[in-house]
Amino acid sequence: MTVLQTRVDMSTALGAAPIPSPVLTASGCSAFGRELEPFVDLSAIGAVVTKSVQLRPRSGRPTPRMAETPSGMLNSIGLQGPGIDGLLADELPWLAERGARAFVSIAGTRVEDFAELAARLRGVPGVLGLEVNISCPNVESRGEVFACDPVAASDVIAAVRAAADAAHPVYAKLSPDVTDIVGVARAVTGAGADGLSMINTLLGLVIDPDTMRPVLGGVTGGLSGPAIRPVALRCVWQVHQALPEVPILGMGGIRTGLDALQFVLAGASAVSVGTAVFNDPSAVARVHAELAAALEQRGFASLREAVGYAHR
Amino acid sequence: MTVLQTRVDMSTALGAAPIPSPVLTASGCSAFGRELEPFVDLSAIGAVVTKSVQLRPRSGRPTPRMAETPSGMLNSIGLQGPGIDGLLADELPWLAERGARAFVSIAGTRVEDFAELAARLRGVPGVLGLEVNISCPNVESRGEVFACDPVAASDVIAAVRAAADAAHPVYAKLSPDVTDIVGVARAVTGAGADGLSMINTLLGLVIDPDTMRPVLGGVTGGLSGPAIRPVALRCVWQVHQALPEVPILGMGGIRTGLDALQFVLAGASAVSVGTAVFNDPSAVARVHAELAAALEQRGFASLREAVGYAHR
Amino acid sequence: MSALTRPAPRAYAPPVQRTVEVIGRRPVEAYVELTLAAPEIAERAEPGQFVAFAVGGPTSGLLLRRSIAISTAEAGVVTVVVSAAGPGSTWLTERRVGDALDVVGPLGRRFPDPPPGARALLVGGGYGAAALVGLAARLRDRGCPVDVVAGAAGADRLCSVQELTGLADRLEVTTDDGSSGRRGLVTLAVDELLPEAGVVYACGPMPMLRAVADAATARGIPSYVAVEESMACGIGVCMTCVLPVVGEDGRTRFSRSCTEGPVFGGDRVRFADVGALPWDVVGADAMGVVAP
Amino acid sequence: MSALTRPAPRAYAPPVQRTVEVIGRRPVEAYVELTLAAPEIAERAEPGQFVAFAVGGPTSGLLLRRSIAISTAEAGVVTVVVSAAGPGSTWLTERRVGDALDVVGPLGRRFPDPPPGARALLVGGGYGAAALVGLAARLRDRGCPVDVVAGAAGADRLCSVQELTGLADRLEVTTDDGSSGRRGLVTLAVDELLPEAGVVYACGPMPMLRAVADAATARGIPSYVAVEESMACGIGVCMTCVLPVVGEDGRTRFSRSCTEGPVFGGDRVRFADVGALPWDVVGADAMGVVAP
Ligand SMILES: Cc1cc2nc3c(=O)[nH]c(=O)nc-3n(C[C@H](O)[C@H](O)[C@H](O)COP(=O)(O)OP(=O)(O)OC[C@H]3O[C@@H](n4cnc5c(N)ncnc54)[C@H](O)[C@@H]3O)c2cc1C
Ligand SMILES: Cc1cc2nc3c(=O)[nH]c(=O)nc-3n(C[C@H](O)[C@H](O)[C@H](O)COP(=O)(O)OP(=O)(O)OC[C@H]3O[C@@H](n4cnc5c(N)ncnc54)[C@H](O)[C@@H]3O)c2cc1C
Ligand SMILES: Cc1cc2nc3c(=O)[nH]c(=O)nc-3n(C[C@H](O)[C@H](O)[C@H](O)COP(=O)(O)O)c2cc1C
Ligand SMILES: Cc1cc2nc3c(=O)[nH]c(=O)nc-3n(C[C@H](O)[C@H](O)[C@H](O)COP(=O)(O)O)c2cc1C
Ligand code: FES
Ligand code: FES
Repeated sequence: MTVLQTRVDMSTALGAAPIPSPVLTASGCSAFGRELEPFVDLSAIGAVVTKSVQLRPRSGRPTPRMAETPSGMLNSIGLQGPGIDGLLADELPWLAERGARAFVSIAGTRVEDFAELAARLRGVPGVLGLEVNISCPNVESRGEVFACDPVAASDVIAAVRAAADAAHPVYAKLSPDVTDIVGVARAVTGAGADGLSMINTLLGLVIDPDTMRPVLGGVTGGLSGPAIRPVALRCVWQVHQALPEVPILGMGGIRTGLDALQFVLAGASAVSVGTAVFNDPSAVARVHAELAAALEQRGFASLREAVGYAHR
Repeated sequence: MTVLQTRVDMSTALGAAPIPSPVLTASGCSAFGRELEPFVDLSAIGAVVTKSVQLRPRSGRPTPRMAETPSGMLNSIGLQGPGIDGLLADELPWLAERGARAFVSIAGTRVEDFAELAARLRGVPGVLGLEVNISCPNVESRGEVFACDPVAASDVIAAVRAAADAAHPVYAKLSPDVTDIVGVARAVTGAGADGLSMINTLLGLVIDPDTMRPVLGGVTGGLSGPAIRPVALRCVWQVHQALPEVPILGMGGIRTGLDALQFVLAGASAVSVGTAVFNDPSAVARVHAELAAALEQRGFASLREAVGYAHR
Repeated sequence: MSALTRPAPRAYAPPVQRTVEVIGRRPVEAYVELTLAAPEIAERAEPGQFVAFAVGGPTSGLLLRRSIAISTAEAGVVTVVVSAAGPGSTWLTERRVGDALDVVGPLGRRFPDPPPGARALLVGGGYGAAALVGLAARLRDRGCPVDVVAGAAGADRLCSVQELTGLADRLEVTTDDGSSGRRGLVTLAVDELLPEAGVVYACGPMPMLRAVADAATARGIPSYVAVEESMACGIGVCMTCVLPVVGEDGRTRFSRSCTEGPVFGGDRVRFADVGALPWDVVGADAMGVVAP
Repeated sequence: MSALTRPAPRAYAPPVQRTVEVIGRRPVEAYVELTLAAPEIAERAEPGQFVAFAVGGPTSGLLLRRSIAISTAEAGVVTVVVSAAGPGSTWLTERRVGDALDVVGPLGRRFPDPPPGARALLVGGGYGAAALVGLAARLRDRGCPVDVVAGAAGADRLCSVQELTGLADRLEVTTDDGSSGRRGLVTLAVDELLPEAGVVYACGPMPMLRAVADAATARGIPSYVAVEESMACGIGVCMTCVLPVVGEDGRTRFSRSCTEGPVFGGDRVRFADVGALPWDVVGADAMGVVAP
């Protein structure tokens, strides 16, 4: 990464964990970081947010798993991954060796799964903290997604906070597919979340005009990319407005430093770059550099000064 | 409009009201139809869905009222319009003279407003039916949007159905910004809606990197255009799946005949073309022609056969 | 204030939508002049009107058309001058001869004819001067004496000066930095030429329009300004492009600059209230704005 | 079945991201061949690898890169052959000499070397033949005898036949409609040449790869196929491009065709299960799929 040397102090934090850059990868959009090595200095970015991991290895869903959409894409990967054992054995040591910070995304279908994952990650070298992907179906509630129910969402967060390493900030990752995102945000921070990751994908569907059936094996999928950026920004704005003390990791369609700046001004103290990495494998580093330059141009001495500035 | 002469029977209906084409304008995206006359034969399209009208004339919000976004736009017009008197005096007679069908969108901030509007439109020549824009703040519930609360939404629809001309189908226009759109759909059809218009815009925000403030005077605005198409299709799919008997007027990012086809296959028996008109003033007619050709290529003898086909 | 102007007249002909060919491209200082083979638009166009281009090509993520004033329209050819402001206009400036462009036009209202025997003062700011070339030619053809003031921030932002020189009786150039013509705002020259003018036409940035309109109105001279408001549709269906404009009945309405403008009487636009919602705009009460 | 192949080896060098210039454009039947000045990619590229292009330019609504096989890479120049399938590939075919393209590559694994002394049979379907040109040249340089079968639906869908004629000992052409070469599928010619082959390399549509791989495996001949799966990232981070592939431990995994492929052992890809989730794929149990 060629970090443009600006005079802007770009350091920030996830909860109490300091990071040198506010720009991170997004869960599921940079795997476990390895493949970005040719394009990005992994130790210089804020953190590698790893693909959501569950207790057991998962094959993920059958293909097709994606459909391109106007300025975005739909995916239905089904959380393919090595499971927590594989993560601990292979991926986290690899990142730790390189001095990269891992912000580990965990997922499950039961409250206890999440808690067990958090416990397994206690004290693991290189782990900076946990992002809790609650956009998963809750097997105990007829498959309703945790993130769509403030009570279920807080149960998960409370359990994770209790089980997790005290030094690990716990971020709850919220879904935009709710009537009242502020209500969910309040519930999970009440339950102990140290911060909020916003937003996960929007539920979408594409039909193949040739087969005349849904493109994705899983019928619906998650919409991401610049198309959803205005929705993501609105969520960040609303939650920061209501809960100005709660740190936000903003994401959804960030492609440039000026996109990231919008999230910062709306209230995010750090951002994740997801789908844009598919377009530009060096996007995370580029966004950092562009954001630093944009802040400098606007006379900010530090990133922190700009957080939530649009509300003032 | 150069309707390609296909062998496909394109006739359909809004509730019990027959229309010769399944392609309509979208409320607020073609004003009251006049300005499209140089580009489209207004009597040949399904109907002109008029800009949502309220009881009194409204200035709408101050500018800026829009921001372009990737494959979409954000608007915050604030329902500028002539009020029901102006509509009845100027706009509806103009449409009726030309043999154009008006599907009149009504809006209000109180249940009684909606009912009064419906009553005023009874027996008015050229009025085909009513689309009830419930994406408005409910003054009696601290400004919560009717469409986000199944109870408030059904109250409006029940009142409108009771007050409206019996010959006027009443369509409830749903917002995608809810946790459970099927629940809202069930509630409003239970309250007497003859059909559902889906979807209204998604709530979004854009921040101007120069002023470092929200672009729109109204802070947030409605996101529309191809960017939201996958979300709109998902909503149509879910509701048709749950309530296959309920007619759906599908919309959200339709730009081509193949886009419209996706909505039909997902369960819409008619579609509205909104933002795409800003890109192509003849879009409504073009989409009709392209949809007819696409249906013919796929061996459908009529539009009706294709409605909901992707579920079968 | 009693109104000096009547609302600009509607266009004679409705707009058309056509795919046209770029037949000329010429960088002119900071701008690019594009020449289009667009017979059906050229034959309908009147000075003051504009066209709207689809931008970005078939894979474009830019959905909205870009409005560009018509500079000249004759013999089947339409000329526009484009400034690369953002992604859409930049794309336009990158078109090459032989490329096809999807264009809708002519749109909006035209500059009204001058009062009989009046001397016309045309004031253009930046690329706004381009929109006055067709008007100057028409006025000249009709025997109306024409003075022109063209101003810009710097020499490279001046526009169409050569064309206007050939058409005007007198032409004054001003630049903010003095890099061409006189140093200062257009009002410097306008103030000098205004006493002789019977009508003023202006096109350029809003603060310039405001200054020119105010100066004309103060002297009781009718003025017509072609405004530039952010537009989503350009054809009058979206209501994004409104300004507070005083109607013939004296009441202020939010008027669409694409279809009720872009040409408005300079004394009718409430420049100070652009971007606000004054209580006396028709329908402001329904928005909850109350008289102070 | 005991495995005949080992997984394709990783690339020697990591990929780079560069803006490169189009220095040649040539329509070849139904396709367009683009020649790119891309020294850093050319020097790293190995036969079987591909590049990924950003498409649509700066205003594009197409976010994802398009993967295109490298046909040849030598002397700083990379050649690709593009078929206009949808909007992205169509945009690519419309590029002109002098245009810049944003490209990432070389990506994916390469074709492994042939067993010593083996005669190689290369089978290309449609534009898939282009991906074999570099391989054929390399094999020939190393003294490996090369037979080639190029097939397509019709004559206009054949690709790189001229280049391959110059490199192959024997070249057979087949078309489904008989418009060029023999009428029929590639398997017609493959069945004849296979007995002499010590290794098979194939690139083309999945049904063709399946038929060729099955024929080779049935005869105990190792085969390597370059598959084409829908890709969102091309670099291994998104997991959209997976296929059920049998690993060295005999267990089937959903393997990424961009980084663990696109070259796979023909006997390792479970063609019949592409697009399905067989119970014995590692991690299928966690998806709720149970052994029958
Ligand atoms: C009647 C009229 C005549 C014009 N004539 C000319 C001309 O002759 N030459 C010229 O260079 N420019 C002209 N403009 C301005 C030109 O339309 C804008 O510069 C252009 O739309 C900006 O698009 P962009 O993608 O480059 O910038 P962006 O700022 O990215 O545009 C974003 C969105 O805002 C809209 N927008 C932004 N600024 C304007 C604006 N000033 N007016 C209308 N819409 C805007 C765009 O259409 C787009 O939808 C004219 C505008 C109007 C309304
Ligand atoms: C390893 C590899 C090598 C290839 N080599 C060539 C080649 O040499 N010449 C050539 O013409 N084409 C090649 N293709 C296919 C080419 O990538 C697709 O035709 C192209 O991506 C389609 O994009 P589109 O916008 O035209 O079509 P669309 O169908 O609109 O594409 C929509 C989306 O699906 C993806 N997609 C669709 N089809 C494919 C596909 N077959 N493979 C990967 N992604 C796909 C696109 O990347 C895009 O994200 C190759 C594909 C792969 C995976
Ligand atoms: C292919 C893909 C896979 C994803 N996988 C995950 C995941 O495993 N866990 C998670 O929390 N979010 C996942 N996401 C969501 C992203 O982390 C992010 O919240 C979302 O895509 C919005 O950001 P973007 O527009 O920058 O991609 C995934 C997104 C994509 C596109
Ligand atoms: C400028 C603009 C104004 C709109 N005004 C209204 C309105 O008055 N009433 C309404 O029900 N929907 C309104 N809508 C929403 C559209 O009718 C439609 O539901 C939405 O834009 C999605 O469709 P589209 O993507 O095709 O535009 C408006 C949309 C836009 C872009
Ligand atoms: S730009 Fe749409 S009404 Fe003027
Ligand atoms: S295309 Fe993304 S992992 Fe293969």
